[in-house]
Amino acid sequence: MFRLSAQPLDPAQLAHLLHDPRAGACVTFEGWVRNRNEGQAVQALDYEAYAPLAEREGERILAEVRAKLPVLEATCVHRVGSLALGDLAVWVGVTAEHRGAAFDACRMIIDEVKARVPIWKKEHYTSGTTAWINCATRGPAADLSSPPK
Amino acid sequence: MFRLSAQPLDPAQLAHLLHDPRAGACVTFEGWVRNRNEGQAVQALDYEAYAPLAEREGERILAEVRAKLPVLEATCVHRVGSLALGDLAVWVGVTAEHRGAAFDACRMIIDEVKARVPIWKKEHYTSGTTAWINCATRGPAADLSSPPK
Amino acid sequence: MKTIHVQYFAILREQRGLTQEKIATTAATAADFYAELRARHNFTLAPEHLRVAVNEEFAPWTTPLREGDSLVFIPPVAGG
Amino acid sequence: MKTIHVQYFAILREQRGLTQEKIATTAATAADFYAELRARHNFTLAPEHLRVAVNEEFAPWTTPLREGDSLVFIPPVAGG
Repeated sequence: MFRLSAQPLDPAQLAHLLHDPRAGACVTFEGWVRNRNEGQAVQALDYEAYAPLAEREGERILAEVRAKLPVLEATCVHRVGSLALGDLAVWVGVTAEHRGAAFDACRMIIDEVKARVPIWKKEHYTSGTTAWINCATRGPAADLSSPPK
Repeated sequence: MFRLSAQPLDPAQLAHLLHDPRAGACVTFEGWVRNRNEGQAVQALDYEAYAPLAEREGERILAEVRAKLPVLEATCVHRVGSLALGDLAVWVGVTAEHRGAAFDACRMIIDEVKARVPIWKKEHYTSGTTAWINCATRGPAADLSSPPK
Repeated sequence: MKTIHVQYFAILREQRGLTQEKIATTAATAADFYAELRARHNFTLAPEHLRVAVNEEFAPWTTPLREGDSLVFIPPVAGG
Repeated sequence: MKTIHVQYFAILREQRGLTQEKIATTAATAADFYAELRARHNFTLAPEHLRVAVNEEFAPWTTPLREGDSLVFIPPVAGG
């Protein structure tokens, strides 16, 4: 299951959904809002998604991973909205009989989600500037799109 | 921190210890007691450890991983005692600025713990037999050491 | 002349100052349509940095536009 | 003659029927001592499948035994 959530994520609750008597391994990935990115001090961030396509693309990623690797369950939930430092931005959980497939699948899911799912991140820096990650154009254009507040 | 626990593990509580404002990634591994192993139906199992050496070797593994990879925190807790199906046998949690190091470190820790730390597992099968994993000798000797009950 | 529904996200939403609009256009393809919008609104992102979705599914830039299509231009993503 | 403290774990504990004991031995090394115990108690595990710990630390099989040493023979581990 892939879904977007406007509410804070609860890892314990999400992990419960993965329980399976055949599972010997559960690997989870949590992406947290950290206080620095590429040398800038981060204060907060916003995630925005094109929900119908994000959910469809997310489900496709999970289906691809399940087709490639012997996993039992695979789930990914991504936050949207305004997040503070330390908040959980994305949670991925995978169960499998054996740990190799669980590690590989978990990593493949987060890599693909970051590369393909239409979700965007705007960072707010302590300097007062902001930036849409991966959308910066060269030189002053980036500043035009995100004036100091 | 590496430790042994005779009490059930609480992943949410363990994960809390890993929070760090610099961390962008948290990868956890949970090893669960599964209902089959190598074709046999498992009913329960016992873990036994040589505690002083297990804890020392576990700490050495964590130190080695921290020396090799840019991780922020790395923790492993292993259950000892009698476990039922679905119980959490081992928990590994790693935080890092970036996910690559967190995944690699988490996997390295569980691989090394399984290979080096003096902890032993006895499986109880629904057939009534038992086995110390990795200690089977050829032919009837294995049965001599674990008669049907 | 076709009427196209456009939704804007992220940097495009901010640069347009709108989340969505209906536009009458003579553009033949999704690529032509983005070129038209980019010229009008000074979008900073070149099309080679975008993908396009037509009717809630990724589509080639060469997709011909039909009356009532719903388009979204997808800036570089940054989930996780 | 030295007195050695031995702790048994896992399959060795079951085969010996004890968790620990003090043994007086003339064995010169850890390897000699395991050979002596194996012959006495019919331990199934050959020494090449074991490691040995002397005074709570892994040690070579060639380690000379000293009065009062604490030994543990480590069957193949199976954590996780």
